[in-house]
Amino acid sequence: MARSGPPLRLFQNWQAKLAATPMILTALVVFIGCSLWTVVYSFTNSRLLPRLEFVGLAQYERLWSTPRWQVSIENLAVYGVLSLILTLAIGFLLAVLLDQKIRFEDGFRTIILFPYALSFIVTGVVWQWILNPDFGLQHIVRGMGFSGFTFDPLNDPNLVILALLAAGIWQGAGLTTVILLAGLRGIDEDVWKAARVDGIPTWKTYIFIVLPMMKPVFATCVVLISAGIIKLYDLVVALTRGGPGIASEVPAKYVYDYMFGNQNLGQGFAASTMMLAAVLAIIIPFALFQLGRKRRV
Amino acid sequence: MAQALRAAPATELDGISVSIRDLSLSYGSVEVLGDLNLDVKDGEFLVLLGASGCGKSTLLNCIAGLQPATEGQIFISGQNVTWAEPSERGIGMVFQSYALYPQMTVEGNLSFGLKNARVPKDEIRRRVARAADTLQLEPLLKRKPAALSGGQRQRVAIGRALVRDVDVFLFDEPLSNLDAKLRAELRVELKRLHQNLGNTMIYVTHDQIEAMTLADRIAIMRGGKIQQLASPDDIYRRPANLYVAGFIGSPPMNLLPGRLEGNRFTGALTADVTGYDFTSRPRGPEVVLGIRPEHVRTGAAAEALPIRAEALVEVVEPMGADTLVWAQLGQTPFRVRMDGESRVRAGDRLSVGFDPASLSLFDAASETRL
Amino acid sequence: MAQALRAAPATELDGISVSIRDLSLSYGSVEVLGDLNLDVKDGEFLVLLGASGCGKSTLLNCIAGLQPATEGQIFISGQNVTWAEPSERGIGMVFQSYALYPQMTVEGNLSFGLKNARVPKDEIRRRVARAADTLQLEPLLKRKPAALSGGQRQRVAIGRALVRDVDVFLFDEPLSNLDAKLRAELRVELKRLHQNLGNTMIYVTHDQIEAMTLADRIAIMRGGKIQQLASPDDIYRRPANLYVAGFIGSPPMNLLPGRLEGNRFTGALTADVTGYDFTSRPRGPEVVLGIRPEHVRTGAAAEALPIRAEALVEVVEPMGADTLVWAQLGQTPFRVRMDGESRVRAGDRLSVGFDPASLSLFDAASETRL
Amino acid sequence: MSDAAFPTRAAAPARASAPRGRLLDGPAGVAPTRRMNPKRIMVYGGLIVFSIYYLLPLWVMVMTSLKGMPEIRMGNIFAPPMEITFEPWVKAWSEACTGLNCDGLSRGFFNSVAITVPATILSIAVAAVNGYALVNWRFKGSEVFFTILIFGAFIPYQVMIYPIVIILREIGLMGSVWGLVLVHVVFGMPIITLLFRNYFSSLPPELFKAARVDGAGFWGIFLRVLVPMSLPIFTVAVILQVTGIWNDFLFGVIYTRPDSYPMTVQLNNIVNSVQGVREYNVNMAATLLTGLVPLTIYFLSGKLFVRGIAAGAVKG
Amino acid sequence: ADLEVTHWWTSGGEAAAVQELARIFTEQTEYTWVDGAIAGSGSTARPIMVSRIIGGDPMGATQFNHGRQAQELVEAGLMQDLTEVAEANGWAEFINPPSLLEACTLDGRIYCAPINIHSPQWMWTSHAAFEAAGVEPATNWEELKAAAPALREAGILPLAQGMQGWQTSLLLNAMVSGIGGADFYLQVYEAREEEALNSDTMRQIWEELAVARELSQGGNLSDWNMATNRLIEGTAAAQVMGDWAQGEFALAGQTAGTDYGCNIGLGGEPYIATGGDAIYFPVNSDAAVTEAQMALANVITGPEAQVAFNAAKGSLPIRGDIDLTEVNACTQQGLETLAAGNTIPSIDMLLSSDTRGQIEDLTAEFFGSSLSAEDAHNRYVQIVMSEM
Ligand SMILES: Nc1ncnc2c1ncn2[C@@H]1O[C@H](COP(=O)(O)OP(=O)(O)OP(=O)(O)O)[C@@H](O)[C@H]1O
Ligand SMILES: Nc1ncnc2c1ncn2[C@@H]1O[C@H](COP(=O)(O)OP(=O)(O)OP(=O)(O)O)[C@@H](O)[C@H]1O
Ligand SMILES: [Mg+2]
Ligand SMILES: [Mg+2]
Repeated sequence: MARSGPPLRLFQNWQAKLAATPMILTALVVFIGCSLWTVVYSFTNSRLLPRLEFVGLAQYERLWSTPRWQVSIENLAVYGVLSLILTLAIGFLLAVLLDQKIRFEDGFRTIILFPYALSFIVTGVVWQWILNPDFGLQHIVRGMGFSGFTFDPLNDPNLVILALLAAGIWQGAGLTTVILLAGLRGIDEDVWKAARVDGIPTWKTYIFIVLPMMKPVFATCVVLISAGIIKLYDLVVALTRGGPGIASEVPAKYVYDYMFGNQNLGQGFAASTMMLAAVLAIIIPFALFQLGRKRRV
Repeated sequence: MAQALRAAPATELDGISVSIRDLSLSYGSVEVLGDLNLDVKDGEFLVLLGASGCGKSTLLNCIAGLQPATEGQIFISGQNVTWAEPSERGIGMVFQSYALYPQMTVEGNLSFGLKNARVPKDEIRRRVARAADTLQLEPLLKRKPAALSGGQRQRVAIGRALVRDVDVFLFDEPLSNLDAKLRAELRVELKRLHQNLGNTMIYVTHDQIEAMTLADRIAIMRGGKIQQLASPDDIYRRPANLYVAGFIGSPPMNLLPGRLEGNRFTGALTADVTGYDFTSRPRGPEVVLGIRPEHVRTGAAAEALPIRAEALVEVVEPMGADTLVWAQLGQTPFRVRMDGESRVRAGDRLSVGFDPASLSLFDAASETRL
Repeated sequence: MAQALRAAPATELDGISVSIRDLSLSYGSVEVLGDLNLDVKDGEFLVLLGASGCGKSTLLNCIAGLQPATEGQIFISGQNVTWAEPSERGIGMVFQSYALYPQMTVEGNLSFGLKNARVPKDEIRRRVARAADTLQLEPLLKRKPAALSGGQRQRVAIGRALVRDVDVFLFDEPLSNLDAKLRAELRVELKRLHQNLGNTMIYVTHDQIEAMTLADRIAIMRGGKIQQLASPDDIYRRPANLYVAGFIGSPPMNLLPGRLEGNRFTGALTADVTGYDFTSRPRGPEVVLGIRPEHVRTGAAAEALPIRAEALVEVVEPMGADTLVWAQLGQTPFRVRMDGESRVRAGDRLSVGFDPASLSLFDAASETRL
Repeated sequence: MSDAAFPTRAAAPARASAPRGRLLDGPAGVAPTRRMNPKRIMVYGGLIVFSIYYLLPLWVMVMTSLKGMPEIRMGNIFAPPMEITFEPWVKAWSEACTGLNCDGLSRGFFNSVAITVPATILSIAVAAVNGYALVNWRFKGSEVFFTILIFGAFIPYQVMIYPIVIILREIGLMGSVWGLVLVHVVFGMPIITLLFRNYFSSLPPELFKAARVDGAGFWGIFLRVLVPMSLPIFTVAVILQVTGIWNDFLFGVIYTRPDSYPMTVQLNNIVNSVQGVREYNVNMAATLLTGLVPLTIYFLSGKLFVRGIAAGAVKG
Repeated sequence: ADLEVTHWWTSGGEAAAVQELARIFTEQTEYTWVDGAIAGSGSTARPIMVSRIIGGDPMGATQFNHGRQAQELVEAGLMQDLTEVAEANGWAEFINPPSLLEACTLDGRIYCAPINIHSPQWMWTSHAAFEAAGVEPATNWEELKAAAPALREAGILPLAQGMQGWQTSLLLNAMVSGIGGADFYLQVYEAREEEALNSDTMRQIWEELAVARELSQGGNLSDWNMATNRLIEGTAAAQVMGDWAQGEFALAGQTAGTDYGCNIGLGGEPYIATGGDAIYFPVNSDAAVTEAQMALANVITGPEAQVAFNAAKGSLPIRGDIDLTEVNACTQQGLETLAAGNTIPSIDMLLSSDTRGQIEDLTAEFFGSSLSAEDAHNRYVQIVMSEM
């Protein structure tokens, strides 16, 4: 029955390799291949159609001298930081509230999670409607007698980020809550008991003991949230279309508009390459952190 | 919670560190603890022993105030603490899973509770130093729990209770996550600690060796009730009922059902139990005779004893220091613990014998000791 | 590798069930098993014993074919199976975590392997019935694993190996998830099973009691190497080196460093070791003297023995059948196991003594037995 | 944590008989807790405030979709309709126009179903097998591919739209539903593979070993041992993929043709085909209709989802 | 065969126009019109169209603004050559102005069928709004500026302008031709003379744009037809928008001249850009589809479709030879301008999408912020100069 000698290396595990070909192809062809393709063409002057006429760094020079790109980057940074912090903070707060052995936990959780089921298009439409100055919040508050009340973030370049945040958090904080809740539930009951015996108030226990224990769970959330932030596009299109003016432009929209709307693929590719670089700048330290953590354990 | 109501009459609680009165606890309709009464003396090492799920942790949590009792009262150091917060009860607690705060150093773990109680810095330093000294934790003070071994973590957990200068220590299976060797070592350390500190300690375990070696008294629990509360020796030699007899000892006591007429026992063997120290007479003739495997003598030594029989050896388990023999006495399985030097083989016939003074008799109906 | 290497000369493997030749295994640069050789005889019960992480499971997985070896060869029943699939090796395996298929009934669990091998339905039914009968699983056949107790699950796991009619059974700590009582019971059952079936069994554990009671031979492992391969009795009485001496026995052997000049040992005590059965003479004068706690006699019994000393009792652990005494011999800790009847207290001075025949001597430099 | 807020039994009053001369004065039994102490009020208060934030848009959507245009123009978006009309729903479902097609969302609905079902099944099947191979059948480089895959989860889609057009063209799937399915399989792969990998690696490896000893092969182990015990994670994967694919707009609009546009594209068309006044009520009805499928799934399987998340996501 | 036609004509008037076209196509040929409307605007729809063409899954026909938008697709050989149809039907004879056909021509071959002329340089006024403020309807930019205080007083938005880039840049370009004149327009966008770009005229145009920003303050509008709707409602006074706005007025039942007014070139120089929409026919492997494509090309340029389509949409026909006596006053005005030869090439023909997009971004930013006219002007010059 025994086989004659060790099997060829290549055929060891051949079924697994075969079964993993979709993944290998996706990784190599789509993720690496397409990214490289994009990077290469970002050095060309491709317009409507890709063509290999290299122009060096010209696209990048132009990119960084374009005010709209700068605004986009700024917006993404502001939105990203705020949304990350707020989503985590609200998610954690909600998770803590839900963890208080409350009644109707399922109900509250469903309420918090349901917007996640909706597309950004839907989210954008709804919030546009709620924030519409003529019908929405402003109108209502004015109707209540505060006729001077002004809250029109969709038309105020300084506040438009708030509108994006309100909608973005509305849509996304539910998932964070659920993940953090699962994380909270995973914490050893005994730690809570120990803290009570030590006479540590609940809030302190959460902040000084539980929060640090949930680092890995937070890491998962940060990954998910930041992946969403970098891709932020649909919501902007649906809610503000980048307006008023260019006040709520984001990089992904810049890429899209230039690649297709303005028929300047080279510019779009340069912008997307910059996004790629940003992603790498975030992921690589994170991956190293993860690696380091594994090694230490 | 009027202050006046809290202190119990001094005389009744004199020398009693923890007193539990009529404690009941139910989860919904499931009663986990039922009308439980227990007094733990000052400086006593009390072990709560019982099978998994019998309510040991629940009882400990009630004492700690982590679990509100459904009914009854709890007194600690003469104070009625039934409604008090855990941190106000003068107790320290050590958990099976250590429950250290993972992101704080050992020092942080030890001092966090004190900082929180606004103990002055100097005092904190003093107490941490003392605990670290007692438990030999000095070199570890700056480390985080992740960088400690299991035994070290457990010592830190004990230290956390220690710094709080409490009267009563509660342990919930503090050693069961450790490997056998470490467990044996820490057991001795704990015993030494108790000898040095002299605090009251209540210790939950389901390991009989731990219970036997550590306890001043053992409370054997079953289904939320205390079956027997006595010194290890008493529990071992004079189990109060069949449950305790079967629970304590490894391998457990041989239990032979039979009939008792006068002083004559008939069952898998026939025995004259004259010399047995009856505490009560059986109600019916049905009794159970119990004899520990280690009290059975074999071979030549058996010949001299008043009760004798012959058993068929089935399996022999040499365990180094001694040898366990699994035999059949008639149809009844019968275990004998022999010297490690003895050479018995499966299939041998073994003559066994024992002394009436070393056996136990139980009423078959009520299952209690006669 | 050349064909010629495959079949080992028939004579060489006569009566050998599992043979491991020069087996090495590394994870990256970490060598977990190093150049290991081991022959397991037909029908033998071999126990692999060692501390956590010493490579026991890894070795077992190599034998089972679950872990490809970096180098070396494995023969089972005379066949070179180094590169064979696990299911083709004629082995059955039982895991610590039971590893039952949770969504299948007990019957499904038992028959899964046979179905995979396309055994005819009738035959499957027959074999399942036989295994169920051997292990008393009939009433459970329709249940799912979740509805079984720990012991029952373990029996199903054994049954799964049983139905496959294999030559070699591999067990990876099959009892360590069970509580002490159940463990003791199943241990005996396993021993009985081996007596009835007569298969070769290789059993991994880190529990010495299991090893001592079950094994025909024990292989003590450390850091991927076998330290000693011998019968339980030999290992207990004549440990091959300091590691084995310290590892086996609970509490372990007392080890007293000192100097040996001629037959005179000087250290925490002075002893004349005439009568000790040297296998080799020490290279230097530095030696370690080992004596098991249970071989130490106390009080009157000590007086008659050639080696005597006086120890200071520190902690006494009554354990029912016997009592452990933690004492100091000069500055060296010294453990004594006494009869359960003995009444010693902390602080007592205890006179101890032992026979040169029951002690072990080790070379301090090479750590091997003299 | 918190003490039980709702004691199962009220604190018993001092019992009439004093058995065994026990002390009966002083606190006994459960400490009396008011049903609503300040802490509880804060907890529920906080939850209710957040619930309002979360529910308000839904409320507005539903209410607006039930109003006529005149009432909308006059009124308060938060007020319930004075006169309920289902006209907007009918219009959104079957009458709203985009260009010449005046069949509302109805066509998009069936297209969405036709896209979502195969894409969900296929993407989960592929990702589950990936996770399985990654955990149980590691081969040289498998972790590298996985890392690339995870990295791919971060790449903005825009970066890949163009090259994927070319890939789809080369394999002849551009414009077909299968091309879109392929795109969904590819872009769903990172997260779903991650989920399955985490889940499978949390299962005891002995199970896998036992199955190998039992002679089950690559697929046998997967299909007969692992899949049957992976319900929670399959639920999560199904929910995530159904919502993700159902809600997708970008791929739907680029990689299909108008006769197979999914519902979101139709929704976008309806919302953006402004004809005179924006018909907010129709927009809201259309929005609700589009979200109905994923919403229903969430409402029905919320518990399983949460359990699955705990099983697959928390161990990062 | 089915012929799938993609376009972004989804507003009320536009949809009505497509309706007409589809009807005529179905009536006159044996082919079926499959509508592939993509809502949003050109910027939403074009990427979809382009990717489908590049992706080898082309539609039967597709709308583009004619000019340079599809040039590369044509160069890449992805568009059907219509020269034969054009010659057989004598397109060169009736298409007016001829620049329309030129924009469809590459190396002497014709690749698209123009369908309408779009003139973006119109200022629309709401008579009701002016009436409410008690002032005469403005007929040019200066009058509007003058009336603004009174309009504001009456709670009326002087200028209803959607904030999207293409709408604000449309306003800018209308000023370039309306205030600067046709020659100036050509100097700026065709010759891209630095002198013209830096001239005082240009500077002034940017100042005027800043004024427009003032006048549109408080509108908070984004879609153009929402803005038009304000005019129809009478809550806004004026809007600078292309002739397609007329479609909305028509749909609301309003009459040119009485309910609303129209002023080419913001009431200044009456030049209209002759850009517009054209239908392109992507190369296709199915012979039946190719036939259908040719048939559609023929229908589109035919008189019947021209009349019906342009009347509904409010745009101008591409034929000089059809009688449009029925058309309303505003269209009439456009036709006259056209007949007088007062035409200029549309911005789509003169600038690449890239440059145009940058200008749109600039004006969007300008309207959405307090960017000074001077800074904006400087950036504008750079953008135009960088056109390749
Ligand atoms: N929150 C709860 N709700 C309902 N029943 C509970 C709860 N907590 C514990 N129980 C039940 O109470 C009984 C006692 O539990 P407890 O934890 O005190 O057992 P234990 O003796 O500590 O067991 P172990 O040795 O396994 O720790 C068990 O039967 C358990 O099922
Ligand atoms: N996949 C792996 N990669 C690297 N090292 C490993 C891996 N698996 C096991 N090891 C190492 O190999 C050594 C032997 O592991 P093994 O599981 O055989 O130990 P063991 O003797 O069975 O221990 P235990 O009693 O805890 O089960 C350990 O030091 C372990 O850290
Ligand atoms: Mg417990
Ligand atoms: Mg192991």
